[in-house]
Amino acid sequence: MAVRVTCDDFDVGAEIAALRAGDARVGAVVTFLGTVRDLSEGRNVSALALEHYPGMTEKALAAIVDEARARFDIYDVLVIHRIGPLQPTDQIVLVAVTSSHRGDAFEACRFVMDYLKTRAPFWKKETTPTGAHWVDARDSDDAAAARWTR
Amino acid sequence: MAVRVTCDDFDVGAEIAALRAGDARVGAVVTFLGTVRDLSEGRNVSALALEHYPGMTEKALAAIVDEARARFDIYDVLVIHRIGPLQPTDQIVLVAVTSSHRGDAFEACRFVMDYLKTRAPFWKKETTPTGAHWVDARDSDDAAAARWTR
Amino acid sequence: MTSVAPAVAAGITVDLVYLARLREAFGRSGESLTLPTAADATVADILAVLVARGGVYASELASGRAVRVAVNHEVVTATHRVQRGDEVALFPPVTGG
Amino acid sequence: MTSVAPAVAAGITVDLVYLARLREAFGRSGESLTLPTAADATVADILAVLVARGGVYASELASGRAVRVAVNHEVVTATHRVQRGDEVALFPPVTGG
Repeated sequence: MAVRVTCDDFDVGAEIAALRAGDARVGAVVTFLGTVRDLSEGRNVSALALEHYPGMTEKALAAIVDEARARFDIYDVLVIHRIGPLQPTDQIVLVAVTSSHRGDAFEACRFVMDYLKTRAPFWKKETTPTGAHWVDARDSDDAAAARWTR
Repeated sequence: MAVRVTCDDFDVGAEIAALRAGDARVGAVVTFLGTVRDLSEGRNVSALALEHYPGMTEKALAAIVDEARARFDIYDVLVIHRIGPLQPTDQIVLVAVTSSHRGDAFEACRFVMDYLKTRAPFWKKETTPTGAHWVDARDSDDAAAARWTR
Repeated sequence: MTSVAPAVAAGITVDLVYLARLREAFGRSGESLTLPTAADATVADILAVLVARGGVYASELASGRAVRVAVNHEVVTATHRVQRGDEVALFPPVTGG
Repeated sequence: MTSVAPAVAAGITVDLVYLARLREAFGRSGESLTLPTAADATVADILAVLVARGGVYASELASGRAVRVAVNHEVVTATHRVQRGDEVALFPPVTGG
């Protein structure tokens, strides 16, 4: 299990390879990659800045990963989340999960993303034609996370 | 949209990068990577061979991708499936889907895998301590595919 | 003058393809098969001809053994009508991915 | 001799942290706050002290504005009891990922 918060970009292929390296129990790797869109809620986005809460962020991500490991039959989880200034098409977040079978890998990856979206202390500030604006939380993200508590 | 059946290994990072390259509408890329396990139904597996039905395979995969594009709000889909002799930990199959949002990307990727597992003409032959055996189809795969017809 | 036309003239010929376990069991990857029936032959008729050979054909294609059939690369059911020149593939349930 | 001990002696001091929109609105990333209450102070008491300042504190923390609170890096509700030296972070709903 690894959790990283970093200003630096990451290499998806290398991260997946490292996560499953040498583990012949693994039959399925499901990966979510989040990237910066140039359109958000109908507004053109020229830049994005990601702020976080140092100290809490890694703890929150580790707690989410622990919860995923308790719920699903998986081997390993990697979470990388970038902070700082980003541009459209830049990579923001990577969640990768290894398992013997695809069902648990898919479920666990989605679970981690849904919880990350509502529980990990990151905030986006978008630069649009009308200036820089903090992004509002989405009701759909709360709904997605609530699915797992049913 | 791209579908490839090949003896050659593939570079997951490069494939994901190419799939989303330059498309700033993309906010989510969900990837499934299937790999060879050294244990199958309780038997040790030392080698795996994948046979397919040339001529039908690409058509079947393209039909699955078309169905995914009709069902989900996604931009692009990549399917790579290897054939021929493989070893434990080798990469077998890659399905990658791009979308604006993670929900459709996750659903479409899983849909493609579930349908591929039951509709694409590939057959696995495993080498175990008792010889080489054709792998039996799994009821759980039929059940997974049947979810989508409810 | 009163002789009936030979059955083969009314029958149709299809190209059979055997895959995976069936290819190995039959010891061949396919064959050309002429059906002794008229133009309304179905996939079930083809299977019946093969099963009638006995041996591995009967055991591999016995009812209860899961066999899938694709005609011209589309999976079909046993009632599907075949046409002259169709490529008819027989294979076990798929196990890729 | 009959004077009451000063309230500050009975109060507790916590470290407030402001993040994202709140940090910008308050013009600071945090502050040390001594609550004029006894040991059973809650998160709600902290919010009440800040809202009582008026201005951006009242508007940003008004009921109806979504504000989350974490004490020592764990998200808590308004009834959570705070202890001397706690790190109490106030922030909007998260939007990462």
